[in-house]
Amino acid sequence: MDLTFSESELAFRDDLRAWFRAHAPAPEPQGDELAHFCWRRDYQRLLARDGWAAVHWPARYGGRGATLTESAIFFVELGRHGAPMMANVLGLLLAGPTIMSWGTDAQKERHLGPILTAEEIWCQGFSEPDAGSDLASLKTRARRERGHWVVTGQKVWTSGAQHSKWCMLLARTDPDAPRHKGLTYFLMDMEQDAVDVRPLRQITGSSEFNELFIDGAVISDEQVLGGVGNGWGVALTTLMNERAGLAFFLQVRLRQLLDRLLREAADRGLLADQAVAERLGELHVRAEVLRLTAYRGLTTVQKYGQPGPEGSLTKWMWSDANQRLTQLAADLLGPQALAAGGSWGYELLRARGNSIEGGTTEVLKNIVAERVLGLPKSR
Amino acid sequence: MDLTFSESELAFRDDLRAWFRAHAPAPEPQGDELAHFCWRRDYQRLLARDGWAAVHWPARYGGRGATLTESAIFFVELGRHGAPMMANVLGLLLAGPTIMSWGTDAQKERHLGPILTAEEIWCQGFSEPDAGSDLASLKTRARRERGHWVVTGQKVWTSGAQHSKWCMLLARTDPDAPRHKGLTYFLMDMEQDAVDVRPLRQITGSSEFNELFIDGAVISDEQVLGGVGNGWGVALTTLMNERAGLAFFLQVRLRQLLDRLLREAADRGLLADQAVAERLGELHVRAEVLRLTAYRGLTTVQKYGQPGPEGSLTKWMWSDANQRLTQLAADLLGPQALAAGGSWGYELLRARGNSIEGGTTEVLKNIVAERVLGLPKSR
Amino acid sequence: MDFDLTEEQREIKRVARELLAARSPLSRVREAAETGAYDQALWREIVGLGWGGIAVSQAWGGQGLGGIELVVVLEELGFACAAAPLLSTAAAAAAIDACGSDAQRERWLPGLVAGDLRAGVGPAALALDGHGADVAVVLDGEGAVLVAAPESEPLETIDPARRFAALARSSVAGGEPLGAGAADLIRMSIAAEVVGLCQRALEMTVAYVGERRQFGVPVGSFQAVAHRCAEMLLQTESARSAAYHAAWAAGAEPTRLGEASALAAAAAATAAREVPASAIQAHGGIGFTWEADVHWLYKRGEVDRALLGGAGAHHARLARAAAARLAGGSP
Amino acid sequence: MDFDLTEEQREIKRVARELLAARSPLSRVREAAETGAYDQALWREIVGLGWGGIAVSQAWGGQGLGGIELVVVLEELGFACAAAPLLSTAAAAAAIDACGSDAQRERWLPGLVAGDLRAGVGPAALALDGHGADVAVVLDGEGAVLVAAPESEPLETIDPARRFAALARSSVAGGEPLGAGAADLIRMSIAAEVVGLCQRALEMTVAYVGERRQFGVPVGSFQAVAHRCAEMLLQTESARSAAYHAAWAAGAEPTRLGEASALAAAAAATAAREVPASAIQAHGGIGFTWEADVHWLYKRGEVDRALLGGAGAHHARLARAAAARLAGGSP
Repeated sequence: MDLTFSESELAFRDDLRAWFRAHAPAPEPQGDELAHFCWRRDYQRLLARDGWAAVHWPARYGGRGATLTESAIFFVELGRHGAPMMANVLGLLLAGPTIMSWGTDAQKERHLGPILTAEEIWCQGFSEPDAGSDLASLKTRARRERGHWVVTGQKVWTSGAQHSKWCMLLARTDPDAPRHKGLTYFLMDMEQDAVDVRPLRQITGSSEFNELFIDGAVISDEQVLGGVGNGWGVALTTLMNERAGLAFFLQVRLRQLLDRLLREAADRGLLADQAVAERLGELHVRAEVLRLTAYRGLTTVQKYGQPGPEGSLTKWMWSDANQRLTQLAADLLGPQALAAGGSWGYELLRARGNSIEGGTTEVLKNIVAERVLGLPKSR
Repeated sequence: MDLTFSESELAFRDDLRAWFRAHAPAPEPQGDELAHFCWRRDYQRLLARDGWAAVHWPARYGGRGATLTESAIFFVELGRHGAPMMANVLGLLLAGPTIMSWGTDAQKERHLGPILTAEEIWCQGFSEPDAGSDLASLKTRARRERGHWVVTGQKVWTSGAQHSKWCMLLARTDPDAPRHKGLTYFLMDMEQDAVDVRPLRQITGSSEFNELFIDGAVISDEQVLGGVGNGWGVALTTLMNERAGLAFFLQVRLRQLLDRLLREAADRGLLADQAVAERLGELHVRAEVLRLTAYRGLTTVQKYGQPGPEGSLTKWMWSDANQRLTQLAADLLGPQALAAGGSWGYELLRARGNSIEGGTTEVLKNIVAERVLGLPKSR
Repeated sequence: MDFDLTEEQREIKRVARELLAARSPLSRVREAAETGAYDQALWREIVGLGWGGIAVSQAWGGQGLGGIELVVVLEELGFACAAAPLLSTAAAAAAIDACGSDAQRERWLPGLVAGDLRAGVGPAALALDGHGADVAVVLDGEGAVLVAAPESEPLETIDPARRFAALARSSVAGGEPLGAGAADLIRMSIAAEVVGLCQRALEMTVAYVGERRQFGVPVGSFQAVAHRCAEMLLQTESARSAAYHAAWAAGAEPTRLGEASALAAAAAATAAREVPASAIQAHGGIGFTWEADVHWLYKRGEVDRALLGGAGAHHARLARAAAARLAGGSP
Repeated sequence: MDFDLTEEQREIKRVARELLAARSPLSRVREAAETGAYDQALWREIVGLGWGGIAVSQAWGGQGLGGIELVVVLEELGFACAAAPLLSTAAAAAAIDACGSDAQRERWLPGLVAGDLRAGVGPAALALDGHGADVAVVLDGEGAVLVAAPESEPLETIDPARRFAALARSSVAGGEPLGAGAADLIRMSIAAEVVGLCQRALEMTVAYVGERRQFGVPVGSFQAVAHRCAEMLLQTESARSAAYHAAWAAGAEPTRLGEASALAAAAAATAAREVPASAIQAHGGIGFTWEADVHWLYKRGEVDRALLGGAGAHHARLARAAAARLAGGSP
């Protein structure tokens, strides 16, 4: 057991830190959604210019062939330096690697560059209104018409769709095949009238997510990824793709938020109150345990090629901790933490989504019970 | 809304208080089970002598025809004066009223008096090892042989069986009838070799409960209650019978335990610690809310003849609060609360059973969801 | 012993439920939030019904009813999550009537009841309807202070369906103390609104999970969801028991109101956060959308919790009071 | 970065698991509890394997291994819930080796490692194996004190499979301070035992609910039960992450051991109560019986929680340390 970084990992981190110090991000724009997107996109371009946008990609595609630990270091440092998550995060983490796995040379050639530079933003069209956690039941249809595919259906929870040029679209090409079969994975061009993006306003008032109404969108054969009827397998690649890095980003953000709360509480002299100190400390333990458990998970994947039990727990730990943290801030800081437009008020509301997005806590517990503990499928 | 007692309720309470003051219970015997039983039995006899053992029974059977509120007052005062729960509590609360509802004159004549005076203790033979919460699936068989019923089977969680003369026994008389049919309710004499009582030792080290192995016990026709094949209906009377009074006893015991903890914490100066004060106050709120909700439930039953939503919640609230209280005592009082043979240590362990006995918290939540909220039967 | 509403109180509740259901569906709440203004038509109607003065003596233009009727109406306000300044008006009026001087009553009550004057209530840093108020009843520790025409800065909170202000310290320092009973009545009133909020969250959730299907069955048939709903009921009924108890004490046992109100505040502060949060969770992704309207309950719940001063302080106060009583030898 | 045991450490764990499974099934624990005495045959075997001195330098007769090996063995002790004075011996020896003077090492370590001397550890009021101990390492606030032949009263606790004592204040007052690192190592050792207890509670529960049927299906297929098991895993893995981290810090970053050990103690104190309590609940009525043996885990968990000093003090200490670090400007 060695919880220090290796020489090469330290060198990686030092280079990265030097880069971040030299390229301090502009302050985060408040309120204006487009300005916020541009802030993220511009920063990604800067990262990409110097080879930092996709450290886990192979060097031949513009990455650095980083190890999992280095990838984790990247996200930790990104968070720690207050830099924005890359605008094209879905392209970098999901679309790119899926195309690398399944794409033709032409597809790789066409798509990977613009993903890296944020020239072309990607979104993910999997979820549908009636198929929440149950992907095999999705209904969006792609029909063959005059040498093209013509798609009709509805997608939901499509984050970033309003900025996207491309969509990883999962659609049913053979309605007679069993549920998991008959699906095809398309790279759909969003710039056509048949694709209608409607922002889905969240309880925070902003619209990270969208609904996608697709009414006769046209897709060429060149935009089929991994072969017709093979969509389930390709989608699994997307779903299984390395999001551990993201977990490190979230964990660092949690730590930063907690540190902010600790500072503000200390400034007000609240830590003299034993009840306050205990509640803050309880959160400190959650944040530290999350960090340690995330690193344990990383080791397991690196050594054994697949996640251990701890890998299933970090998303759940994080959402729980983040919700408690923002509520504790409301309790300790009072009106300031409930002000509209203030960051604590935003975080308080935004955190309600943490236990829903990316797998509800209930679904995560099912998965832990069934796949990690081997309990009978729950009823 | 009037949360004060009426004149007649106050008069009832004052009489009762005067009686308790005049008959202060002996100190609770520690350790020795039989001594503890005798303590409870002797006190019941004293109560019975002066007409206080079964205030809710009609006067003609030795009770006082008390209202539900008066009955609640009885249990509150019983607890408040440190008096023991009556040794024959199952006879008084369950067997007696069921016999009054379904019994022949001869059965009433035979059984009610000895119940009241604790001459004959009763136990309840419903639960079986393979039919936890699922009574309709019970397997104990009663066969007709030479003009008698002959019973074979196994019962479990039979509290007080070692002291009991009689058992409210639910057994299957017609194996071919559907699940709820074909059951018969017997008054089984425990004093026969065919009935083997084996104490079931609990995690506290004591044995409140027993297993009952019945191998050819003989029951006469006079000991069938409510008719052959009608056992389900008779058992419902037992199950539905007024246990609200018991809830008040438990609630008062919780209050007393909390008051003891408050006193001990205050004596040690612990209330100056805000974290301690908050945790104790949180329990105070639970205890008070339980008390108020129990009274709300009483009003509902009195006015509308059936319990409202609050009625389903009090057992759950109580077990939760009692478990937290005993754990808080362990945290605040340290080794003293963990000593073997000490009352805090005993309460800590005993409390683990609270969320299991008399309906697990999981089953109670199911009941609330299905019967109170009308949600679909859970899967 | 009768822990139940009278027929007249039930009727008040029924009328309030129906009126608010008709005039203030959640779509109206959303509209008010989006425009940042109260629903004035609704407010005129509420004033016309005399709800603002429901617990105010008839001598001062009120309806001369008691704490229970006040709680019942505010519970329905919470159930509707209505965008109207009723909580502030009714709570301030009740507090001034119960704890003010005759001069204060005469000065403020007729105008408040008639809807001609506006009242703010709450801690100085988060005064509900405090901006531009003619009078504010300011919670300050365990007491309350009456402040005429307080100086204030408007404060937008995460609950845009209501108006808040931060009152100037100098104004509050110049206020007239009303005594602890006033603070108790105000906390009891906020707790009553919370009971209604939670009831609404529960009913919306039960309806949704009974209907919404996933994996071929209603999501309410999943035990995790069903048990969550059961816990929501437990929290809601706990807050209700405590709020009704405080309402009864306000009229029948004023010496017990202090603790009763702290109890109601503690139970409400807990439920105000947990029940609406559970409602969002049980609704899944839909619950996180603006259009689903569940979030109004969460937002109001969090702000009501802050108005109540959180749960911890009440817990500690209650524990210390109970320990002191025990040390004094009373049972 | 490698957050995993080495092959050698896995081997130690495997050997410990197998030996204890064979020699100390729960039926033996029950027997020890019922007779009120440790399993002497088991203890001789453990001494023979050198586990008491696993983290003690070879110079003093130990195995010269580190904190991780110590944690691994104590985790298995907890998994078996074994009735043997290993936790006290191994933790005291590790603490004396790391924080004692050469004179202290020479005086105590060879005898402890050889099983000729007996050690007590814990707070003075609840010293594990403190009665008749030759030496005790007493937790006192954030520090620890070495006491030779402490005066003591035996103390029977709810965990009759272990022996405890209350040490005389006068004895402890005359002890020799060992420094904070000693207390940290002892808390880390207790936390390691807790990880094993929790792992056992989880495995017993998963096995039981997968097999036990009600209403025609395994009870583990009820979501409430399945989710409870998932929560047990989360608590167990949380305690494990923190305990392993402390073990690593003990060897590699001693300056971080103080906080790492407080973190391990806090996570373990939480899990020690919740995981075994959940195990009893998931077993239903059976879990409440003496014969089912789940309760040994709960009893040891509650007492270990007390040995650790509860969770709250560690939480507060960690929060204040973090705030101080932030005020100092370090990231």
